[in-house]
Amino acid sequence: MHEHWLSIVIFFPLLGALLLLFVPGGAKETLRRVAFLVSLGELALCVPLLLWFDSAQRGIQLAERHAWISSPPILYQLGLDGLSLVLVLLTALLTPISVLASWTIEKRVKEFFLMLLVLETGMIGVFLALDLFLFYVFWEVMLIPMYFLIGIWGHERRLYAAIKFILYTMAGSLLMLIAIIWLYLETGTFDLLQIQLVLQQHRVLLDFRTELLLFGAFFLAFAIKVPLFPFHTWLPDAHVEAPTAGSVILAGVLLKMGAYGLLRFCLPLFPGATQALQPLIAVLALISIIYGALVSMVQPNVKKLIAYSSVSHMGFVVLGIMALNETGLQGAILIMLAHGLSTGALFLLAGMLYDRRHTFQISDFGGLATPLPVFSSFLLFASLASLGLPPLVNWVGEFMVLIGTFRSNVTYASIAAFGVVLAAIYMLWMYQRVVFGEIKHEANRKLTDLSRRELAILIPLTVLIVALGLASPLITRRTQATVQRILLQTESPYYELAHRPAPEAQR
Amino acid sequence: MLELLWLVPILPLVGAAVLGVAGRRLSQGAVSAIGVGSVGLSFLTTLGVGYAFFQLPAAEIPVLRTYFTWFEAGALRVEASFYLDQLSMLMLLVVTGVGFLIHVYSTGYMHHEGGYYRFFAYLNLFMFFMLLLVLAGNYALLFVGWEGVGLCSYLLIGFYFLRDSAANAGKKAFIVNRIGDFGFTLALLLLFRTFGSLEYNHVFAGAAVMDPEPLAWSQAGILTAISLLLFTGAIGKSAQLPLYVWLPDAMEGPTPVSALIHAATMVAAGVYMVARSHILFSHAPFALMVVAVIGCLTAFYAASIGLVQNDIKRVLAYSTVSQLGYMFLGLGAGAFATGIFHLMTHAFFKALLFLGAGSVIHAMSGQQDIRKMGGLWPKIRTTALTFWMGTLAIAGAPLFSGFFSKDEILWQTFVSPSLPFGWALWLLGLMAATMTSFYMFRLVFLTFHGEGRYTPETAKHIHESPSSMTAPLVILAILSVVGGWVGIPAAMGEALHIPNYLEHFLEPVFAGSNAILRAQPAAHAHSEELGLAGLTVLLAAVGFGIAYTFYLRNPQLADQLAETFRGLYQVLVNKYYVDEIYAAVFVRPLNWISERVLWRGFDVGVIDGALDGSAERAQRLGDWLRRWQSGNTRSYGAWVALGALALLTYFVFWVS
Amino acid sequence: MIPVSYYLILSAILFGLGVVGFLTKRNLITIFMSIELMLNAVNLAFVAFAYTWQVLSGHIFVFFVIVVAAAEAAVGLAIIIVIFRTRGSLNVERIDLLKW
Amino acid sequence: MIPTANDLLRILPEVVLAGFGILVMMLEPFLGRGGKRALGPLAFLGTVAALAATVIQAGHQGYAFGRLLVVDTFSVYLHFLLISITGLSVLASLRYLERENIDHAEFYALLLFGAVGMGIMVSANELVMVFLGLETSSLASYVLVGFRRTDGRATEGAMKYFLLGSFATGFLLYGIALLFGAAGSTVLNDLAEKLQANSPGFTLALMGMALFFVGLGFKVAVAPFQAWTPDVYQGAPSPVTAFLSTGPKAAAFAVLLRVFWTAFEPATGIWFWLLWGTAALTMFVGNLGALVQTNVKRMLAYSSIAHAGYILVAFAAGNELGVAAALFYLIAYALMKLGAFSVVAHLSVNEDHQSLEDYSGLHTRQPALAACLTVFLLSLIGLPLTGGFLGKFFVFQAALRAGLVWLVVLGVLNSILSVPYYLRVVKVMYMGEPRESAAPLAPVPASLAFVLTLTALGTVYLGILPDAVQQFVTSSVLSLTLP
Amino acid sequence: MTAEALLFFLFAGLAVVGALNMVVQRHPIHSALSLILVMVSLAVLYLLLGAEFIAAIQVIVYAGAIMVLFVFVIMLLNAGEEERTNWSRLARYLGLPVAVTLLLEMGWLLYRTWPGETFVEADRFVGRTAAIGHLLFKDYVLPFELTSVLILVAILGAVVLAKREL
Repeated sequence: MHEHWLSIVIFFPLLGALLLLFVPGGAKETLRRVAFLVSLGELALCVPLLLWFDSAQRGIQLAERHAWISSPPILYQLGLDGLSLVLVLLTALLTPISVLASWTIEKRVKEFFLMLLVLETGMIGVFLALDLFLFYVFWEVMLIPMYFLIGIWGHERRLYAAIKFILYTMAGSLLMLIAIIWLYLETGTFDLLQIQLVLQQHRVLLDFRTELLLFGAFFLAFAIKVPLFPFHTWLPDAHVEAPTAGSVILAGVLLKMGAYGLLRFCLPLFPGATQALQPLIAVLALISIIYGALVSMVQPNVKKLIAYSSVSHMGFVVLGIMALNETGLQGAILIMLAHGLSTGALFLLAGMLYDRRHTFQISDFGGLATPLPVFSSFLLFASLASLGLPPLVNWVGEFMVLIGTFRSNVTYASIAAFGVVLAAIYMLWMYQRVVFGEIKHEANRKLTDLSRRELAILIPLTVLIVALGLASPLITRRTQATVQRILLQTESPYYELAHRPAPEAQR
Repeated sequence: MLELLWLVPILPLVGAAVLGVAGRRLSQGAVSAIGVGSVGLSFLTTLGVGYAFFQLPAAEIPVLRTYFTWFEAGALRVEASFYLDQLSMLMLLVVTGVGFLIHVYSTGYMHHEGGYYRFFAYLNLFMFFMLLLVLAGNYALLFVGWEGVGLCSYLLIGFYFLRDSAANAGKKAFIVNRIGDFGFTLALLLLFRTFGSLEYNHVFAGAAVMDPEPLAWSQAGILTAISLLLFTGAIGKSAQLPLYVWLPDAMEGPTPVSALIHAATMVAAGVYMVARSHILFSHAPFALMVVAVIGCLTAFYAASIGLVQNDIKRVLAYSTVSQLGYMFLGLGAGAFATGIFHLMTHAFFKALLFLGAGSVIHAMSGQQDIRKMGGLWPKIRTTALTFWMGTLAIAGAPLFSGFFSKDEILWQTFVSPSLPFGWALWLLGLMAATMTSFYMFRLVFLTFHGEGRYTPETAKHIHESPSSMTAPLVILAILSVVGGWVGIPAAMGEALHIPNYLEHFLEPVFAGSNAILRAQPAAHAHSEELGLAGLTVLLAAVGFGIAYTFYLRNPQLADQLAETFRGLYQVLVNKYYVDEIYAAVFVRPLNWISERVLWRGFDVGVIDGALDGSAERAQRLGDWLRRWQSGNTRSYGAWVALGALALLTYFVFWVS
Repeated sequence: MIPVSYYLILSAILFGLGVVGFLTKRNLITIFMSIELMLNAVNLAFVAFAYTWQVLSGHIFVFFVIVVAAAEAAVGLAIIIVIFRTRGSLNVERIDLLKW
Repeated sequence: MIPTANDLLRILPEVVLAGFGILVMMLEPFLGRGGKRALGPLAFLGTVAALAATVIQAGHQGYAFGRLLVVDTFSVYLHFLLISITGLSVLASLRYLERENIDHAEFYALLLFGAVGMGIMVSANELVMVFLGLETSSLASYVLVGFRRTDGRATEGAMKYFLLGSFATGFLLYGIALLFGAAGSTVLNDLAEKLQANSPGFTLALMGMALFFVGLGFKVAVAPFQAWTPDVYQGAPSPVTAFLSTGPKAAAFAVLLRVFWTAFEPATGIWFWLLWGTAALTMFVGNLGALVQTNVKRMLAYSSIAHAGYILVAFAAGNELGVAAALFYLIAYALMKLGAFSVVAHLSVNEDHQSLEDYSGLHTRQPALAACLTVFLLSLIGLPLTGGFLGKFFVFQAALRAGLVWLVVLGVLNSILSVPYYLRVVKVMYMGEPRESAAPLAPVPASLAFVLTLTALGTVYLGILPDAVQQFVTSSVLSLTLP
Repeated sequence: MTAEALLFFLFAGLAVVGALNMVVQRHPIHSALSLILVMVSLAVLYLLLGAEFIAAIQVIVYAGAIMVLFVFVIMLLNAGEEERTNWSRLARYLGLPVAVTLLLEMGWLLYRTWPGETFVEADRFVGRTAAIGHLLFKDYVLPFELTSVLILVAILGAVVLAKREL
């Protein structure tokens, strides 16, 4: 079991999806329950990961390695480290929540949950794959369920958004594919660990131009996913048009893949290029932070506002990564988690509003505090988390990022800190327009407050946001070794490590 | 008892949690019991802790309690730790004490309001954060409290969320505070970079061994930077120039909130924080000077606006801003203990004044305009009487608490060895004091004296408030009178053999700074100090006199004056048009740029435009291309022939 | 004595005229005849080359080409007939239902 | 020189196919209406038998009939591919012909004869053999395209295909003649031997190659010789389109591969840029053309041009990897295109109902069909876990190995360009509502279901477990060297 | 100038004239006749090149059978004068130049690459029918058989397409 556990974790949702195939399409309630149970089961499957994970170990754990395609040599190789652990857990957590949030979906229920579960397999696969080719496969496979989720169950402009999403992502990922192949041609393997080893031990020398190009290709794919200014315009559309579950997954997990990719590939594989381009990328991150916040401020649409706020927050993540020190990276990871939770919560809340009013326009709301006090409280909480109120986990992450960045560049950190001010403006302004004031539309007067199901969706997120804010070492201690490893690989371009024993990768 | 220190903030948090989750289903009585009880218990615990604290030998102070590691990453490690010394002890007492009284008062004041449980939940939450702010053992935790109180302030200002003005005010408060916190955050970053830690003991120890920086701006160093940034935070939180704009608007909140948060405790957090970081400031004389100048200007500026306001709470709000300015003036003069002293007395009398105002509003069925009041004195005696006490205290009537503290501040400013233009600041402060006296008595006269200008409808309902409200008034009135006696300045006290208890008590806290700032105390005669004090009193009396003349003896005179200096009057009434200027300079351009330039211009126009454009171009190219696909076989044949020709040419001519 | 290249040039000319015919004629049958002309040109080339190399296989190829030409003629003319039946025209330019 | 047994074994598949073709043709007059129905299955049986014959053939590799033919792994691989294509096309046509009222045995016979021609093409070691094979399959194709002879579109397709095809064949033949003139022989071995870069006939040979490429480029629809493709594919009966877009194309590519890899090897450096340019041009023409189509069948036709471009990229790489990639791509391409056109065949009655709106809401009308078509389309896009993806992956790998970074970038750009039009079909199928006036769909006949299942599963299989095919492909490439 | 040269130039000229005429003529029947002229001229040239057998079947099969088929179809369809539409702009403006360029280029290339070393002499190389027969049925038996399939296809195709009722 132990050695196949990661495979089980990856493919369990897929099995669940197959199971769904055998449930008649009319039995909607059964379908929902089965999907929920499967996703919960997946969460349960992830618990042992937490238990077995050895925080002290720097390398890959629970590794799994089989030959897959013999020519070119492609492996089915999985492995877990702190970074993937955190993101897998986040995925496994957000999926049942998304399932619950999709209870109100009446249209083509079966296919919906099918897509959701397939998507989960793809996402977890991305985080666990340690072979570049395998990674790419999971990375692309995810697109299709997401395309359908947006395209079938989305809102008015769903088709445009879906195709835009696909085009952007594919544009990036195909370039990444070129880079992956190129890297293979240079090193003779797709095995990430092997590539690292080969590069670090100087068995293969990339000239600087090659390194830059490869880095650029990888980076572009990830920057689009993150998304980093100016590659972000797919995000507002995709977020707004996606159904609630889609938005949650999109914001909660898919965006993280970009950052994950940066940490997993860009930094360790191309330290020279990373260091050379660090200022540029940091500036892009800064622009994202400020730009996202400013644009978010003037959005008339709740979801679009949240979407642009994601741009801003993910800018922090990239900034933290580009600090290239432990504090920054840890902060980035923490923000990823925090953003997944808080923005997830915000999208869920927006979805609940939509369920009631069938609109996302802020001007259609106002005065919701009267009919929906509980909802308003949760919305407040989520907004506060999102705007980075200490001691919630978002703030902790942002603070770490700022500290980390400050060490390398005072100006960057100062500008980024200003983004926090803007966050307060757009979040609170939105909150005020939605919740405060007199009721302006009669339709809002008779709304019912949150149901038990909706509470069950929101409470875990809320609790986690607080709990992780107070006890972030629960996370950071698990990611510490990984972060240190990444930094070691990044900070010492290819020569220092040559004299060390091989990383524990092979174990 | 010291082991129970953690209970002090936690109790209100528990109260808040219970009320927040279950409050809707609880009876009003139960809500009151939990809301007030938790703070009461917290107050009692504070007393117990205080008792134990006083027993401690000097060497064991400050008490440092570390509970767990809050977060860590790389070199950064922040503990959840509490730091208890004389300063925080004093603050604890003030906060829990005044807080408790206001809670009690609120049970009466909010009795008829909707959202009763919500109010107490917020209030309890506020207490938690405020206590956290006071007790925090490092800057990060302080920042939690700092932001937390801001949040509660936001919530409570916007308590009447149906009113757009309230919601706007809450938002404004939070955002303006955030601007200050921007500075604070940068200060935290700098602190960590400089000292490698955010824990007080590390930072203070580290700063103490550094060389004081020179006064000149050009030679200022890292400590000045940190201090100024910290002070930026304080400017936001304590409503100093230029970020004071939120506080007057904050009066949209329920009156007890104004008393607790926007007068007694939260707004003083900036003062507390600067005092807490005194060692940094004392090493950065330039920063100290800035503190003093800003404080002094604010004191004067806010007082001048207060002169003409007609809303009872707004007058008090501007007064608060002004008084906070005094506190900063004191701190800036290097007299940290004095600043704190004024903080304490201000907490008493300003809480009293606000609660009194609340009582008046309560009696007047919600009316807040003093032009529509008058002659209330006989109808609500307790309120009036206690309000008088407060007014006397703030105006600086001798022997009242404000007299000692304000006077001490002015004196310290005058003699401060670290301030280059002490006398100028003193002069401004003095003028502000005069204005204070004027607007306070104007307020009193217009409210309680003269003839009633209210409608008969209102008149029917005028009644004295319930005892739950008057009792705190009385207690606070007593404190406003006697509260100053713990810090009687040496010049006055020595003769009577009354020591300055407070200064003694706080002595160990500020010892490090005093050693720097007052290494050579300037020789000033007590008589000089007494003389200046006399001058202050005199001017206060003048203020009283003018107010009496204008508003009791000769009411039309005020209007004539306003007519005469119409321009000035308009400027004052409109608060120097600062809100409008901010809107025109920052808010609207930012909005415009964000919407027109960034979003619709760049995002939709340029980026999406470019991509949609290229999609469209591809489409058009495809359309163009398929027109070649004309369906005419001859054309196809021509293509083939053309291709063959090209190929042949390529193969044979270009290659060989 | 005629050099072989003359034959080749002749074949090129004929081939080229075939192409010209293909591109300038509109009648399906004449276009098809142009193709036949091209094939004839090829045959001439084959025979000429066979002469140069003095191998007989060139002749065999010509034989095959003629067979193919015959087969093509059968199919091609059948197609032309069908076209004429369905469209009632032999003008190649009129037959453009399928386009874009 | 009497043919030996080995010679016969080496053309066994062709013999079997021709035999069955004649059988089908001869039996028809003797059979009644019901009996005629058995002819299709009989033809399918023929292809199965031919596959078996290919297995036998595979065991007897070597030259046949002098050096006119060569049976090597390469040709065996392509025999498998082509005969399978033919078989699947037969199956896909069974009900189609009945429905369209053209169920004549000649159809199957022509398919089988066409397969004979293609089989000869892929194992030909001599240019006239190539020509004859090509002509056999082409003539069969011309007729098949026009098989719905009362439909103006079909006959027009046939006419265009015939005229342009013959025109291009003229060029091909002239090319062969010139090559013959340059080397005195048309056997590939001789050509390779004689056509050294400095040999006297080299310029002549270059001319020959150019014209030869025109002819074959026409067959594989390389720009600028692609113009016929959309029209012909659209006009042809859909099962024929399925056959046409896969079989002859694969065969022609095989010839190109073999000839360029062996006989024209000395000119590698010269045709590199040519391939580079045509590859890029072909991809763009195909994709841009497809981008604006609203007729699914025509869109698929344009898309097959684009795919020819991708294969040319592999070609341009000019290394073993490239040839392997091209071969792999061919099989993946054949599966997805066969599948896609089969779906089109089922949905279009009287070759109408091919516009996007007719596919609207297909998932509610025939979910399995929609799912299959989705698999094919995703594979055509080149998303992972499909054969199309691995095909592209191998192609790009080969091209990158050859250092053709820019060509690969263009390829990637084209892949992105292709996403919208494939997804448009997926979109209408899954996100659109069925047209109100839509006639009820006939149930999917078992034969077609078999075809679709096989192609869909094959597509996925190639995407997940390509090893077996890869090995086959690799040894095919290795076998391509002349002794 | 020898007789052979004279013959060559005469029939080469006739072939070119025939070909040109085929292109120029409007009525298909005229074109067909011109084509026959080309074919017959070519047959003479084949003879000059020593290809007896080819010359024979050129006349019998090509000119005799295939062209008759053409003429037959022309008659059948009653094809009249060609309609000179010019809808294909590509063919109209580029067609002739491209084709002529192609012609000139090929001719020039052939001339350049084949400097007349080999001269055609009578009887130096003669493709006797017997030799060809041997070759055809031995070495080239496979293509020969394949042509049978080809012809089968052609027959089938012609029948399928052109028969009125099937």
